[in-house]
Amino acid sequence: MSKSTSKEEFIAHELKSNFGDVISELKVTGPRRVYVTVPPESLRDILLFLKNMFNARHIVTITGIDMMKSFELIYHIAVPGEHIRSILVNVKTHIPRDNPTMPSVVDILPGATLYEREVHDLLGIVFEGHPNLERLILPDDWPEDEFPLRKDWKPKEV
Amino acid sequence: MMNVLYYLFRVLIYPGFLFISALAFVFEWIDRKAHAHFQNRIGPLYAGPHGFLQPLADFIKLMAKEDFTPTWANPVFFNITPVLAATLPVFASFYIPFTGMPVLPPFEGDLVLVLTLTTFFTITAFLAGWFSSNRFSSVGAIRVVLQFLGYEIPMFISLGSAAIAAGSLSITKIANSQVIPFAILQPLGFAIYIIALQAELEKIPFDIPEAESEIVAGWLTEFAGRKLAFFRLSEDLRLVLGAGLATAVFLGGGSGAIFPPIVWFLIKMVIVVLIATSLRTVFARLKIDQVVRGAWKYLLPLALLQLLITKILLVVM
Amino acid sequence: MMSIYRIPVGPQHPAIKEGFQWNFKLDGEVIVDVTPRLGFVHRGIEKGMELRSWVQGIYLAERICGICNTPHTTCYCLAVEQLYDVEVPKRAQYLRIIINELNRIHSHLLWIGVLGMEIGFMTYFMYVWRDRERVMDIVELITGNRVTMSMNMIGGVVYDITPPMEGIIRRGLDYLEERTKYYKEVLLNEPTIRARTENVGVLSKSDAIDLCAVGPTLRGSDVKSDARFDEPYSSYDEISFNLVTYPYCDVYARALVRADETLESIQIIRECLDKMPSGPIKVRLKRTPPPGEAVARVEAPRGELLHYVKSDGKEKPYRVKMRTPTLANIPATCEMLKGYYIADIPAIIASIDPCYCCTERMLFIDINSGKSWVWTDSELRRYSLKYYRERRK
Amino acid sequence: MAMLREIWRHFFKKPVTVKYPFEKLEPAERYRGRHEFYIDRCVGCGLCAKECPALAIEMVPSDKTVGGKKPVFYLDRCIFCQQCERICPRNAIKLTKFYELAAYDKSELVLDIS
Repeated sequence: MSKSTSKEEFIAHELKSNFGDVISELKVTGPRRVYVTVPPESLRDILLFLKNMFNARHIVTITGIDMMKSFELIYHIAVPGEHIRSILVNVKTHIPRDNPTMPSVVDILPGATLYEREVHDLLGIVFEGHPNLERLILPDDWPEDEFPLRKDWKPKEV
Repeated sequence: MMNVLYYLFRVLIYPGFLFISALAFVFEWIDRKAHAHFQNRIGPLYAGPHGFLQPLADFIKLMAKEDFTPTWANPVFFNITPVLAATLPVFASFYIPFTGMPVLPPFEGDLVLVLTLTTFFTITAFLAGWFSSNRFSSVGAIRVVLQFLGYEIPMFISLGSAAIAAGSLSITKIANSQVIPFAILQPLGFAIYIIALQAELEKIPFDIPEAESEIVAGWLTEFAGRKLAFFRLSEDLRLVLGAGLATAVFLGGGSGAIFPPIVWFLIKMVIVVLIATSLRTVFARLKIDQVVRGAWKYLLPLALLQLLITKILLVVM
Repeated sequence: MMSIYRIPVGPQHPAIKEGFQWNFKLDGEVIVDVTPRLGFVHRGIEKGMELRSWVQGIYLAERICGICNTPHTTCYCLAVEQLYDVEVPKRAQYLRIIINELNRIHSHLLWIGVLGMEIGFMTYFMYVWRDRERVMDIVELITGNRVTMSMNMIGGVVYDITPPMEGIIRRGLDYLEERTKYYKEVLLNEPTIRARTENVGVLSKSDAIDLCAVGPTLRGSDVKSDARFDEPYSSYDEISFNLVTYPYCDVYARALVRADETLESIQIIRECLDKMPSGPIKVRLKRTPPPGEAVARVEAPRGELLHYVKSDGKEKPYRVKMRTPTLANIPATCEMLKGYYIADIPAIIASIDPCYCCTERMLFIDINSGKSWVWTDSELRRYSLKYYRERRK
Repeated sequence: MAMLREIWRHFFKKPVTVKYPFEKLEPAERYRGRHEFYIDRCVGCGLCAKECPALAIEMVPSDKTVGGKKPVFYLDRCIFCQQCERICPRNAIKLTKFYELAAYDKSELVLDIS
């Protein structure tokens, strides 16, 4: 399986050379897996870079995690390797907990519209520039300030 | 006095109302049982021997159910249409020679009367749907009329060409005049009539008035209890009427070797019902625009062609 | 987002349609934009995962979608095994392939049958679902339950295939192959089916890629992508099978993709049975995985399924993210609706989710006048009827 | 018309419908139905109750087991996943092939074998 690991190495190398100063953490954890951590501002550039350089157009999903002191967002991008969606590049960012806002990536990857709405719905992160950031999942009468996936949210007795 | 009693007996009991209704239930049973066996299923089983009394059981159950009129529905039409729907096919069936002689004395042109009664039924269905103040039924009502525009004319022409071949407009005369059944002489006419019959009875692939509104039953939506029972019964009665008409006009009525005419007539009607059931089993449902366009683009020219062939054959002979 | 059951026809596949609400933005007659409103049956599965232990999480993951329950458990177990950084024994990997493919056959046959029911072809539905019983019997034979297989465990597989079972499975597969070929024949030759499914709900190849569609929807638009190829998990790369795609980009293409994939799955299972290595089917693991995070991707019958798992060394997972294939297909569905007239919505919606419930509400906003009104589906249908009749005069 | 030959072929064949409850299909060997509980083997360790994903097992005091407790199975909550059977150190729980669990009252669905 040496050929495929070299592809991940190649991607990691490219990322390092172009965004070296900005990347705070970059590791290849196995065949077809690349983890890279970047500050929120340069996330869009990374995605644009992956799209133009590697023709990575498939965003699998966006995972939002409440890390108690901050929110972590992971953008799972499928980059073409042996097949058009082989290698999974997970781009991670951390945003402060008090006013969680993120630039939207819908214009780069149209597939991400629903994922951003879902994270907004369940974690309360505002995506600026999203065409219609309405509720996706929670019912209309769900209180505005409550976000179920936050760690401090406890299900109330009905 | 005896004559009146005899007539009453003929109209109400033997080849009349009771006989036709019983026939309707039997045909519904045959239709459901055959449809089930085609699909490798059993079909009605527990009500009576092999589920024979299932249609009757359904009818009685519906009759016992609560019967209501929606507030916004037009009470006049809402209550009349079920009765009309049940009586029209029965009245039309009085001119079909089940036992060699129809219930009411045949006259020249009873074929036209029977066809107008079937058209009246379509109008009744439209009124029933339109005046039951439900969005689904109003959509279903429109669909009934739309589909009616499609299949009616080819049906009349195919029957007309048979009438011309027999040289008379009386169903009984047409039935008796056939040495070789018209289905063999005019296969095209018979095929068109069967397709049109399938559309008239709103069976798949033409059950768009009910199915298109998906879950709800189209123009039948608001009806429940006794009214729905009557509409169900009218559906079976129309099957009897359609099969009877097909047998009389295309399959040579009651003429046959050993058995009396009534037995031959029933056998041929069962064959027509089985044909209708197998059509219902084999096809998927078409869209309303496909049906109407298909009827005007294919059925009508073929019907006219059949008319032409019959005319040429007559002139030649 | 909870996975949705199968919609009989169309790109996304919930069997029992969720309560969907489609919001249309119009420019006069033409649909400019569609935004869906989901979640009427959201059960908070991801939050539930955080309240359960790792092993109990398997049984919750299994109940996300009744029909494709096995891919969920496989994906969840693969992710957690990556946390343990342990390799499942070879025999367990082959058993996982067999169970996943059996589930794919079951899911595809179910969908093809429901496709028939949607377009009014009840006989096709009856026959396909009668033969689908054979798959369920095989699954019951192996795992003890006809649908909810609960075959996967963290570190391997629970049930093993004994030699006498192999004979029964092979006979079942032969029968299924013969029947699926026949049903594909009917799909190809039955004019009324083609009349209702050809060039309906068209999704072009570029849209399918841009909008990240997945599964048969994507492969129906001639895009070669399948998680079993993209990411050969549990030794799929040792099995030779080909990737099915069709170029027509409409509902008919998706039906053909599913029919062919069923035949492929049957081949895969046969090959697995031939090459089945011996050895243990499970590896003993500690109760809680070491802290870390892992991502696993699996090809569910409806498309690519992703599970992200994060553990902080405690008894319960810190975060579990599941992205179901149907959610990925919703933007593609909206794309199919754009550019058509209001009058075409019933046709497309009928082809997308024909068993949609009558509580379907459609919110129209005319962007010119800003006027907005809410129609139920039947008013919309009456409008489309009137619209077409005027156009015909 | 593609299925015409098929439906006429089936017209005279025996239908596949199984007339339950008069005819019954035999479930597979490994079918996971109602529990069978052997009180003599049980030691009242409560592992099954802790492990059950559906919280369908409750430990109730009992004098017959060493640990002084025994499990009670709530069949209406149970998902028949066989996890309790696998986790039990003494093989005291066994899922049988019995699947006819329809009942008029919820209490009938509480499996309390002493």
